[in-house]
Amino acid sequence: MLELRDVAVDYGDVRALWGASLTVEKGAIVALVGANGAGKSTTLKAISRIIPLSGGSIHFEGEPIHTLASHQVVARGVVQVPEGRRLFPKMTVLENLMVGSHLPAARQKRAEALERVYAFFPKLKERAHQLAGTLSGGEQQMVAIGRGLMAQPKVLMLDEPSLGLAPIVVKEVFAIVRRLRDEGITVLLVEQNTAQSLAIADRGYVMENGRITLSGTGQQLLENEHVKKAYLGA
Amino acid sequence: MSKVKELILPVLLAVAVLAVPLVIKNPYWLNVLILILVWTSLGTAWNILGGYAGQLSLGHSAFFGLGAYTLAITATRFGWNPWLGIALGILLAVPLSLFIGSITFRLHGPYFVLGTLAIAEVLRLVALAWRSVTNGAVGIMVPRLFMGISRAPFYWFIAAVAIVAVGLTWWIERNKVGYYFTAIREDQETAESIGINTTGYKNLALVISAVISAVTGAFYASFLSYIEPDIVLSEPVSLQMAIVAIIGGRGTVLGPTVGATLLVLASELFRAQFKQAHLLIYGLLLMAAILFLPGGVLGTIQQRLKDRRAARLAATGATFVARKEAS
Amino acid sequence: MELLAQLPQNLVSGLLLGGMYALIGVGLALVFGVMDIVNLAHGAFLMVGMYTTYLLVNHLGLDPYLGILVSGPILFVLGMLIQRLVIKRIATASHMNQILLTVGLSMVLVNTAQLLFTADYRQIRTSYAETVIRIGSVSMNLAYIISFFLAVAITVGLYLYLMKSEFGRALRATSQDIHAAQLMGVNVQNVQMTAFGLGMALAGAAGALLTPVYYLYPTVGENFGLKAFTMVVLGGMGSVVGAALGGVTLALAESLGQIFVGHELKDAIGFFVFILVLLFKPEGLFGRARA
Amino acid sequence: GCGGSATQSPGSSSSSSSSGSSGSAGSGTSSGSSGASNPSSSQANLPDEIEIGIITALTGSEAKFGEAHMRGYQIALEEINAAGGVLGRPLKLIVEDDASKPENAISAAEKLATQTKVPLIIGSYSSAATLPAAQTATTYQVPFIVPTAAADNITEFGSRYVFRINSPSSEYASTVVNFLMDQVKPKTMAIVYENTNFGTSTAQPARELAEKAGIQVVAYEGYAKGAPDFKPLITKVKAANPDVVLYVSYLLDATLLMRQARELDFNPKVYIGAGAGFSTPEFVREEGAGKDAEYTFSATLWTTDVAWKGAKEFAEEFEKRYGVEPAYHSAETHAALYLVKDVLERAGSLDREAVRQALAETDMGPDATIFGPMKFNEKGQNAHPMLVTQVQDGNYVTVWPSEYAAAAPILPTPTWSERK
Amino acid sequence: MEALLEVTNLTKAFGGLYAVRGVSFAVQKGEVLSIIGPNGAGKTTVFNLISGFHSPTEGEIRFKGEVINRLKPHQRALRGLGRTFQIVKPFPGLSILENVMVGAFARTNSVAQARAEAMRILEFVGLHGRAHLLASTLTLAGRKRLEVARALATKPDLILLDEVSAGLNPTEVEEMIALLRRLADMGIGSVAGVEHVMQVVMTLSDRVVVLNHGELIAAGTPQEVVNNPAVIEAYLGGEVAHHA
Ligand SMILES: Nc1ncnc2c1ncn2[C@@H]1O[C@H](COP(=O)(O)OP(=O)(O)OP(=O)(O)O)[C@@H](O)[C@H]1O
Ligand SMILES: Nc1ncnc2c1ncn2[C@@H]1O[C@H](COP(=O)(O)OP(=O)(O)OP(=O)(O)O)[C@@H](O)[C@H]1O
Ligand SMILES: CC(C)C[C@H](N)C(=O)O
Ligand SMILES: [Mg+2]
Ligand SMILES: [Mg+2]
Repeated sequence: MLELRDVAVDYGDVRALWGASLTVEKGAIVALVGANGAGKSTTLKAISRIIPLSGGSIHFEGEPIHTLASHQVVARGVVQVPEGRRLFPKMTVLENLMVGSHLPAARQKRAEALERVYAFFPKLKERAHQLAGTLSGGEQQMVAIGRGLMAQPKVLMLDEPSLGLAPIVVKEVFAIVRRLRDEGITVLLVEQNTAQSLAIADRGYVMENGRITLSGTGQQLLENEHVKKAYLGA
Repeated sequence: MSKVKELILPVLLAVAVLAVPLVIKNPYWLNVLILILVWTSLGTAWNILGGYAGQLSLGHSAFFGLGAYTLAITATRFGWNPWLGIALGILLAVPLSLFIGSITFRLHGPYFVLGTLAIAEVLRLVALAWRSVTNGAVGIMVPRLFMGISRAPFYWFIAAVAIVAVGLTWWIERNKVGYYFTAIREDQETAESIGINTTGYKNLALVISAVISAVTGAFYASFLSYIEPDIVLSEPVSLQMAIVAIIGGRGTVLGPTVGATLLVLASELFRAQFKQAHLLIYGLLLMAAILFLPGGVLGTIQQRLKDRRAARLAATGATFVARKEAS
Repeated sequence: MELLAQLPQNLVSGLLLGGMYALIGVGLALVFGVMDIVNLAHGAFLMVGMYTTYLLVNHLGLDPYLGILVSGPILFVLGMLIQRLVIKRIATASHMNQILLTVGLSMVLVNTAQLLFTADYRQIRTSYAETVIRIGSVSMNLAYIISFFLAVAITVGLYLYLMKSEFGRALRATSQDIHAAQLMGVNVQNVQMTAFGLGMALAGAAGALLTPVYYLYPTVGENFGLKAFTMVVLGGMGSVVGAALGGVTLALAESLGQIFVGHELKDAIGFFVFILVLLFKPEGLFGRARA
Repeated sequence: GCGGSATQSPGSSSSSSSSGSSGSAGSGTSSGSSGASNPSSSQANLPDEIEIGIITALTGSEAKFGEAHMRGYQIALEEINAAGGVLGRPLKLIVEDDASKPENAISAAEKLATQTKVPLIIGSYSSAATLPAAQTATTYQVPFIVPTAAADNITEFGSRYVFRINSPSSEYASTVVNFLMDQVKPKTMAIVYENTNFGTSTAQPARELAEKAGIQVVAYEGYAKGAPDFKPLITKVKAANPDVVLYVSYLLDATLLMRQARELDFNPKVYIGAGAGFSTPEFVREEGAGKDAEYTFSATLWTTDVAWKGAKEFAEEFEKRYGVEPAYHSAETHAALYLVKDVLERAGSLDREAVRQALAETDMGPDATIFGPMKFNEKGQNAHPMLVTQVQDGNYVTVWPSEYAAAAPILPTPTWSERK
Repeated sequence: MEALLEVTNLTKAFGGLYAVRGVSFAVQKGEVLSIIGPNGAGKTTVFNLISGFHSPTEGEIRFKGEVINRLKPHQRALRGLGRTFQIVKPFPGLSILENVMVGAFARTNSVAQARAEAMRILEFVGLHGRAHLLASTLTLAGRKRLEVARALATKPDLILLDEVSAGLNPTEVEEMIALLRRLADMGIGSVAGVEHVMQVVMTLSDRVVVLNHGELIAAGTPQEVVNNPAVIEAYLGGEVAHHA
């Protein structure tokens, strides 16, 4: 459904991605793991077209999307919840969520989407009219995920969604990821929480220094010696 | 030892600058050089506060005007020796800057910029209206610091001011104060958290900056031999100070010098070359400079050098040294 | 008693002038308040709006107020062009760089106007500006009255547009985090261009309202640049209605204040209020009515 | 306009100066008084063209006046060169723009004084720029002619090199008060002035002279120029109920002040201006105050109907070229160039000291220039006779002093409601 | 022995909302205290109160025996209170070395000394290989280390660490634990970590304080706290964290 072939990305003189290839199957949870700075976020940014490619191609549902503008990618249903939340701090929680359903297609289903987000995160309903910038870290993460869901994604890319969340919320997030998959939404998950993310993933990719170095089912990777040593802190 | 060595080049440069009138006798060019030095001093003053400490003021005409008016008023109303007037201007710059600081340092970002602009504008309007002291728009004829036809003494005076200002910046950059100024520029909260008295250091930067501006203002008044509020207290003065520093490279020792040289020469050249269109060309140049050299001339060069070094380091595979160290 | 006698006229004068100020402030509220671009060329935009109106009235014989329907779109497009070519590149630059760039832009606009139109003062005379309505001792110029109501209408319309429309929300989102807005499917290029175009169109509208009662020359905008910032800050950053109220407040402060400090220092009153508000009520006088 | 290139070469200009009518305007005294040196001997040392230094405001907020200056120069230049130039050589202008900024003016003066061999400099427009330029010229001992700048102090810093042909601000004040005492004898007066150099340095002596003459000054209000709304100010002045209102204002404010005075139905016996806006051609036209300008008086330096020889012809030529009536600024620079011609011919050389000497000895009769007689006192100030005009039927008519008057003043001013 | 830090009845209201309410605890010299709690419980607010970035609505903060309620943040830093920020805030335009040097200037006026001290600390945290790169080039893990290094450079007696291991992968978390343990061992700084990564809480803390809705709901050893039903319900959820 989503396929990256030999994607390369440069930041100025520095190459961050060296020809990454990966495939995300429809309806699957795909985990992308790797050390800090490996290039995971860069990969997601490349897919969302907020940084230019230096080489390679990205296809979604068989069509190239690496030639589109970022908003067109979202319109196709490829939605990202960025690393570090990136909320609109001077807008309320509700307004943040509304921006999530900015595109016409998502706008039509706005009311039900909002219901669903509030059901996932009841706390957000309580805080609907608080400015997002004054929320606690965890609350902000909830808004970020909720905002992504408002866009009616076919593929939801989550960049470190559990970062800074209390264990109880982390569990919730992982539960939500599973539920999303069960509802037919494809999830591309980038996580430091390697064990947990591989545990729920149908498929996993390991990224190191800008290259995909390993792939397999989540279970395979969990049992891989290299992965154990480098990422699971065994 | 190495301290002494470090000083050789700057001292030679300073001597060379001071020797210029011995070589260039043409009064027109000497006049242009004086203007360059005036703007070097002002840009450097601005740079200490704006470039290093990151407080982007558009109200420095207040200090410039204070220096100019103190000299003018004490000399014409009380018959003071102009040198005494300059000294008083320096003294007064301290309380004025602390007062302005006590108001504006509570503002952040664009509000600080606008706040400084507004205060300077209020001062200009008051100077226009307070005719019993300032003569209002009629202005004041200011006695010359140096008699005679030669511009050389003027040159030496302002060259000395500029050298002190640039030298001070050089010293600041190499010392704790400089690090502290920069830390405040980069992030005030973090700076507080590691023990930096941000208000104190911002005031320090402002006072230094104000004093240099005031001396230059006093000099300028005497050099023009005539001042009125729109000359020394107006927004264009404040703007030009910032332009000089930013085009040259803010937060660099010689940036304002480079900026002043380029801009004064450009303005002289354009005025001769483009006649009515010269301000249009100047505006275009200013826009181009900001768009294509956002860090200023020196800033961009320095950044290029740094980037190259970073690229080299990255190429050698220093992705994340830390991981290999611990555990 | 003498003061009391002046009061009604000053109140009315201030209020009517306030309508004009409001439009100037509202245009900047979009660019500075919402997009966070410290635009010192707003005065020059006003000037461009005035010359456009002048040309429409003098060469095409249009009514100055109907002319807004023509000059508005012209300035809108011009604003979009300026955004595309110039402003876009400094949207996230430091405030000082934005200031200097827009100062450069302003110099370019002003001096282009001078080359095109010479520095001559120009004026259009309309029957509106000749018509005076007197109520008791208070006199009102019809042109001011029309301007005032047009300004109110435009402000209200814009407010509703920003509040009700998807565009308004997208615009605010874009100004707060452009990458995140992109990720939510906002076409940020268009949003920013449109917003800047709107800001300039509003300056143009203000210019159209000002032309019949004032006069124009290339540097005319200088009188209004810093004032526009005052209005935006008085009203609370990012608030369009606030900026409009800020405009009225400023005009009233100037016109009432000069009873006490004289005409010469009336602008100083404005700046003084400005500083006080920044210090003690940084969220603006009118709360945080957003959009 | 005349703007394209600022150094006017005689070749290009001589072709267009077919206006023989005004060509003789300055010829009256040209060979009159005795030059210090022998013309024929120095003639050999003369360059092909005689360059004259000009400083004015081509850009900036006063660019309009720089333009008026240039137009006056241009016409005079073409006339003089068409009539054979000066000392047998064509004149050439080297124009420097100061944008009304003092530092530019200094730089320009410095450049002209040291980079060129100009025998003298004429400049500039604004007083703020003219004063330091005059001082710079003095430093380099270059004669400096002031055509327009009115601040009194320009001739008061003890320079032997500065010569001003226009009247200083204080004379606007004395002219106004003398006229009022002669014709109106008011009891009370309001003075409303812009807080610029010209505004304050005219208003201040006007107040003193008025009070000395027994007129009570019931309102004395400074204002910041360029405001869109003067009603609060006029309301205040109206409340003081003065017999006479003196406005010291430039065109823009003058226009709004009159317009809004009508709107407020403010009816003093006399509206009088101290030159500037109240004696600018645009003021009486539709794009200025138009009808609202009617009956206003003004002290002025020059009018197109003034009796000085060549003034009318100049005005005609000017209108033909530029489509507008000349302001006195253009007349001043036109006359300045004829003064230069006279001075250089008397000096017989381009030596600056000789030229200064010749300037000091100038004695040009009333018909020598379109701006009237030229004779400088020991401070270098020309005793320029000032006039008072009144707008009658949309035209400036000289009404005082009687020797120059073309009509009698209409007094008192009809109220706004009495006018149709 | 007198506590190094002692807060009593600490309370902070934002408008009507109490972010922290009546919280009291103490930290002894050389002790590692962890503050945990659900998102929005008030942990960062407690840090901001202690380090002086917010002023308390009520309550007292005593550091080394002195009441510091009215001191400015920099004054507290100079008295030996170091902190890091949850949302890392390096000086992006300065090199990594310079970032740390600025911290070191709290104790010296000499550039040479500050540089030497900074290098020593960079080595300690394992960043010395990148000393001359701009701080903005660091990834999150690097920035977290830099935060710690810069705070350490001020030679604190107590260091407040706000989520220094969030966003790190398990291996990196282990490295961070090792680093923090060395801090504790050196006895120079007592650490009060605000952590969601339970691994860190469990292995490092001497004692744990749990906040919920701004109020203290439990305190004790890590073992005691993770078995506290209130904590499980509010913070850990379901099964108890077993990876101790
Ligand atoms: N804007 C940028 N400019 C320059 N280099 C960058 C930029 N953003 C990222 N990099 C570099 O690109 C590489 C990959 O970064 P990326 O953010 O994709 O890593 P990541 O795998 O997401 O790491 P983390 O787990 O820390 O989020 C890193 O070396 C990083 O330093
Ligand atoms: N400036 C503020 N204005 C209003 N409310 C605030 C402000 N700062 C924090 N809050 C609120 O106070 C509460 C406590 O926030 P705090 O940041 O201390 O939580 P935390 O425990 O650090 O959470 P996390 O684990 O998510 O970082 C939150 O509900 C937050 O929304
Ligand atoms: C009215 C003019 C004669 C005054 C002159 N422009 C000046 O600036 O002083
Ligand atoms: Mg990442
Ligand atoms: Mg927190």
